[in-house]
Amino acid sequence: MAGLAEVPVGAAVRSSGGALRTVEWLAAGAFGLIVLLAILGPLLAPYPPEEQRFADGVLLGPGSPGHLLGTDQLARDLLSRLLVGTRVSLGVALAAVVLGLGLGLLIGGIAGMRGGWVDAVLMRAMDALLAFPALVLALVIAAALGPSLRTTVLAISIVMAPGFARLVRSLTLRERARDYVAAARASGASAGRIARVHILPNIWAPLGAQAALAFGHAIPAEAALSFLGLGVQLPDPSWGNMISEGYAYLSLSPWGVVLPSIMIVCTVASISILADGVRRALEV
Amino acid sequence: MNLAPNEDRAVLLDVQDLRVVIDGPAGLVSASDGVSFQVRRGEIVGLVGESGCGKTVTALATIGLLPPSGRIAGGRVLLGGLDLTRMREDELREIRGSRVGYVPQDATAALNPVVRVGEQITEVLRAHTSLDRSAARARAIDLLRAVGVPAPARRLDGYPHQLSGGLRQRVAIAIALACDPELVIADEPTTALDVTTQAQVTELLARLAAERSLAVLFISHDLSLVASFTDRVIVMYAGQVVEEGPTPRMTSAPRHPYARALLHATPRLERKLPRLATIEGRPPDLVSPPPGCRFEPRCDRATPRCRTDDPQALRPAVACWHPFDGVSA
Amino acid sequence: MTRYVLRRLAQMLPVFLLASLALFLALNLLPGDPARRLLGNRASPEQVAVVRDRLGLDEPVMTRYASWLAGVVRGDLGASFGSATPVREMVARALPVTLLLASAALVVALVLAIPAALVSVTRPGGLVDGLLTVVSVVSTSVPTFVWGLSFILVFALALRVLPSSGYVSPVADPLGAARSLALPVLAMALPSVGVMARVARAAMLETMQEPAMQFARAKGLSPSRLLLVHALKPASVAVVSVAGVEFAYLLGDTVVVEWVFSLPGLGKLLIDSFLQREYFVIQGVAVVFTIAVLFSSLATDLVNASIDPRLQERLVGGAG
Amino acid sequence: MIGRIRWVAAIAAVVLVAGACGGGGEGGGATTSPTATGAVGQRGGELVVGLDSDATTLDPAVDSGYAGTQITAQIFDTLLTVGDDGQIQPGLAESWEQPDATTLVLHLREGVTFHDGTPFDADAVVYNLDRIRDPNSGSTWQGDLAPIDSVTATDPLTVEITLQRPYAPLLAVLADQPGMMISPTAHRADPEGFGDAPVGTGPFVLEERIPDERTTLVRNEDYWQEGLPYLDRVVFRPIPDPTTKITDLLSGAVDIVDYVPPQLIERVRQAPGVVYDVGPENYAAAVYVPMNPDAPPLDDPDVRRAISMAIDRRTIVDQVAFGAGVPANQMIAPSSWAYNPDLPQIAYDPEGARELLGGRTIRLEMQVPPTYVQVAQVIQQNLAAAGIEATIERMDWGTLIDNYYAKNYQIQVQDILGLTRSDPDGVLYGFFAKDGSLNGTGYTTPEIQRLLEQARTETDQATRAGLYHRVLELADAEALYAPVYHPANNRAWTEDLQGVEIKPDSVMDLATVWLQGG
Repeated sequence: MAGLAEVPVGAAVRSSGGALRTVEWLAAGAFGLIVLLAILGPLLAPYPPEEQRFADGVLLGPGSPGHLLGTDQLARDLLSRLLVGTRVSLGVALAAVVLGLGLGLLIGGIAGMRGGWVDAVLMRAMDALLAFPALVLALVIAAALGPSLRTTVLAISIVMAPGFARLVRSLTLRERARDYVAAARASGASAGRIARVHILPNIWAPLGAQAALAFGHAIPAEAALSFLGLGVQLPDPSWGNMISEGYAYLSLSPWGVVLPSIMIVCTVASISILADGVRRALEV
Repeated sequence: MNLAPNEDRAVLLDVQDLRVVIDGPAGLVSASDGVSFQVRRGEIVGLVGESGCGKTVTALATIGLLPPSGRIAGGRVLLGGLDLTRMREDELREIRGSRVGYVPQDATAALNPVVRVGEQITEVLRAHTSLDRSAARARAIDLLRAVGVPAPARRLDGYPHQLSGGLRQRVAIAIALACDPELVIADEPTTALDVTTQAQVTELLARLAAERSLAVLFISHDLSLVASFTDRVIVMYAGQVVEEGPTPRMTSAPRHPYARALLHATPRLERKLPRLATIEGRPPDLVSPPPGCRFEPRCDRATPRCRTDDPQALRPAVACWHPFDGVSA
Repeated sequence: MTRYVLRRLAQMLPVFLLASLALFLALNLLPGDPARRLLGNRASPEQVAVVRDRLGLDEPVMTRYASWLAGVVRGDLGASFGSATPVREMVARALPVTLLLASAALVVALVLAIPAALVSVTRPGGLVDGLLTVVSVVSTSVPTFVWGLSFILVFALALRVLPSSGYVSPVADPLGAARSLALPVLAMALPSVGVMARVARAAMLETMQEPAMQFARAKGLSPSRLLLVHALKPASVAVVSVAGVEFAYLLGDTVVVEWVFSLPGLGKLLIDSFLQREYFVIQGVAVVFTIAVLFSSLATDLVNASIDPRLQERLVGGAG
Repeated sequence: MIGRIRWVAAIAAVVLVAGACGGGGEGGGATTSPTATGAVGQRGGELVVGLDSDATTLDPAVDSGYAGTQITAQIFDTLLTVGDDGQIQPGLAESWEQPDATTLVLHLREGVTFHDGTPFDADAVVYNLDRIRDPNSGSTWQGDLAPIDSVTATDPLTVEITLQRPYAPLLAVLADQPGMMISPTAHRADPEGFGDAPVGTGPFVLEERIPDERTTLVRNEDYWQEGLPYLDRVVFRPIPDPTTKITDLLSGAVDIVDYVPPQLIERVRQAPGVVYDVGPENYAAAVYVPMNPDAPPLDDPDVRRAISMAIDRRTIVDQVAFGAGVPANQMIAPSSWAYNPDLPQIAYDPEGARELLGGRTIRLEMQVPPTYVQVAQVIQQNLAAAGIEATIERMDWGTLIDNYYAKNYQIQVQDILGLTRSDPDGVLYGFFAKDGSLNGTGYTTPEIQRLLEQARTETDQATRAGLYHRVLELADAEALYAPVYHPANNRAWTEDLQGVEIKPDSVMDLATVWLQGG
């Protein structure tokens, strides 16, 4: 512990404010690229992702003729599955975050605006959801509704809703305390109008940062559910699905597992670096 | 209780042309710009100036406690003849807490909230002396008793938040005195306290200084406060010393317009007015200070010369081209 | 302290009631009837009727909830539909595995995260700090099950030094248990290491900026004492808080980790029950999970109150 | 010369020479010298067996699934056994005679006791067979013992079975699960709990059973076959995910697996320290798609036929099973003498299937166990090409089998691997008779039923073969099952494990294996 002499006292540790750093720009670029792949994926995919082309051969390696990244155990084009899987995984995560954010806005907004027993009941309900470990809650929802892509979205969004609701509530309370809201109320604006016109526009930034973080959690959540067979159903590709299926064939061809794993790690890493950067930039 | 200034006493702390720069958001700030002063053994010196004038940074720099963004850009700090600015961190560490005690501005914030009071006292003893656990504890009880904490043994097992603000400050003083230092740097130790407690604490410091022939560098923005117990007062403005002298003269007839303004701005104890009455205007930007007198923009005695010629050239006399004569303010 | 614990328990009660109600309604009210879900889509109406009768599904839902909840309070979690095994027995076997797994993962994560944070705060922006940032981003970006699969590949299949699955009771064979839990625990711990190291680092840097740290430095204390007592101890409240949150995550992660490593814990029981359409087992296991989470949050608060006595007074004194 | 019989014979011979006890088989028996190998097993050690699923029960009167068969075979002995050549061999009955076509006399082995100390005698046999025949027993094997008129103990070691009519498969039936002898004492004490606390005469005794986690057996110190078993303990672990199961084998977490699913064969073959072997062809092994005729639109035989035609069996065998099997066109394997060589291969004909459906759009739910997720996806694509939309519903083996017998399915992907019966009656009566033990649909035609009953009473194998050929033809037309392929009878184990033989019935014989070294 030689370097301890320099224990900083008033270090400017939280390098707050300002623009994004290089690594954050890189992360933004990587994430943008992944999003682009998700949008264009199905157009770029050379084959339908579930098409089994046994004539071409199973478990081909990357660079095989006609299959840039090779094929999987059912002779499906890996590139196509990866591209469409990117759209599926990102789509599930995005839909879950949007839905979770919507639920959070609704619940947190009502709790924050109304206060009193409504607030107490809603927030205890959110605490109740938080009493389930995330994957357990998602699994209960999958059990209740039957596993499907839609259930996966719903399950992840419900897992996220309490976090959003709490944030929305505290931001709403903060904004409500401000003078301009008091002024608006004095001039007779309705609670709904105040929420829409005065509060909502002022809480987007922190919510956005939270949503980015949530997105970084939704990706592995989808992957884990699909890996367990409780998420996106076969033969639709998703990253979790591909890993789950490809694992059996790992010694014959690692690509079915390695490629989606890389996608997951890159996506989560880039979004979390980006979210940190955005949050820091917004804190100015 | 005031000791007469004794010019014969040995110089304990000798700050010579100290320059401290801080890397701030707007650029390098000269927080301490050629500061020189001395503290003699057993002497209580007040270092007075507005907030942000560099007095705290100067004092911290003497014992190497600058923030990472700050560094000493020049000058020397001699403690008993040893140059502290040339010392390694581990050598400084041996001096801090043992030869130089430090009393923080706000004991509530400075005491570690999650560590028992006793441990916060004994840890400094254990770091600098060979006392074992029980001996250190006994000494801690003595110290608390000496600084006037009632039921000291019981307090040792409590946490800081269980004490009143005045008691916390006394604990902080006890910590500063734990290893019988030669010098105590007290950084506005009474700011956070109410007026009555303030007086008790300053009284305590003065008494302890006398009993232990301790030198005290008492930092304050309140000239009238230091008037009651210091031997000498140094007035700083914008990173520079503008005037110093024996307390009676400094509090009756300061010569520098800033020192005088400070005296007038300072509310009397008995008036119970807000303590921080202010002087018109703001201190200059220390990233690129003006070439002349730094007080010039706020000074009603200013002449064109003040804007161009730096009165620091007059030091160690009063750094002013147009000082007041020695008449009482 | 007792008063504090009682007060916290009282606060937990409504949350538990809501959680159990949500769970019960989710599995009993959502589309389709539980009997049909149990039997599958092709069951005849007669078969469904028989099962409905057997399960008492024709009672009003709140009546059923009340009797189920009364059972839960008594420790009776119902029985499996297929084998008639009491869920309590299944849970009693599985719970220790899951708790052991999650706690071990938490301990490992802390043991890795704290020193990493300590080293990194001594030189913010330095090599170790930068490395920690990279490692924490990577470790948190790789999902637990991908860690698990990779560990199996490397340690169980390629190097053959640790088993890929199977549970050994630590009571019967501590060394064997350590070996069998090493990979799953590490797979669970790694994503938490990043999170906790970052929180510990941030909290310590924050305490280091506070006047208490400056005062401590002015005392001439040794660097290790400064770091451990004056930076880490106050920061540990934040670390314990995040550890409490992480523990809930880890409990959830046992679902996937126990599946990957075939460990007979609550998580695997949950998936087995899912695949076997054992909705009553799912219900029983999930409610045990919520109890575990609620008690872990209680434990978090107790630990924090013992670290920082101010918290205890604030919570007892403050309005419920 | 493989398997348990070899040791039975060897030890019987040794015992005979030593003069300790009389006995010896009449039917079959020792054909080679017991000293042929000289490889005497090493005692001790714990064997961990990885199974696809857990037994639903350990009561042999109830079909416990493939996994159950593997476990019960270690706990119970059967009255008779079957050699690899399909010949009946002695078991708990050391000899037998058939004075006429409707009488079977069994001479029981002396000195055998159940794990709970109850002596194994004629009364026990009567108790066992009567238990299964009791209409209230709920036993899966009632149909198999239905031709029995009475079972009587003529003396403590002699049992006489009287039949209502000649019944050719009887000896094979008694060599299978219906012939597994349980302790009457234990069963009387707790009939309900017997499935979790089985007591037999077999080489291993149940020590602990934790459903879905492990079943632990320990050596039966008083086993009637001197010197056996070698192992101290056997632990059965259900590992539903096939990849995990094989991973555990490769990493040493388990020592032997029941079966290597096709997608993992290559991985096992390449692995060091692991032995992969393919045994003699199973008489009955098949991967098949049962179609529930009670679930519309599968009540229409054309739909069932269309599904069968739409399946690309060749691709499944070559690409998914990596060649470890042969495409199937009937529910019995080519190794059986009842196999009908005249049935044509079912051609892969999506167009023909489409025509059969006549432009209907058909939606189906396909229930799939973890083992056949890949096969199911190929079938799903095949069906799509014929205009049938199938969704895949994944579930564990236990639920799949429950659904099968409860008729809670439209189509499934199923297999039959663990049928121990050497006589084709086992699989064919099982699948196609109304009360057949494998008939998940309960559906049959009078003609099929009649032919199956008739085949039971005939004693001439050629005559019976002709009847069975006709059954298979008729079954082909009904298309209640779409046979997909006959998988190879494979197994894999760690190289430390010695004495493993793969028998045509796929049941492990753990009494004669031992762990080498350490």
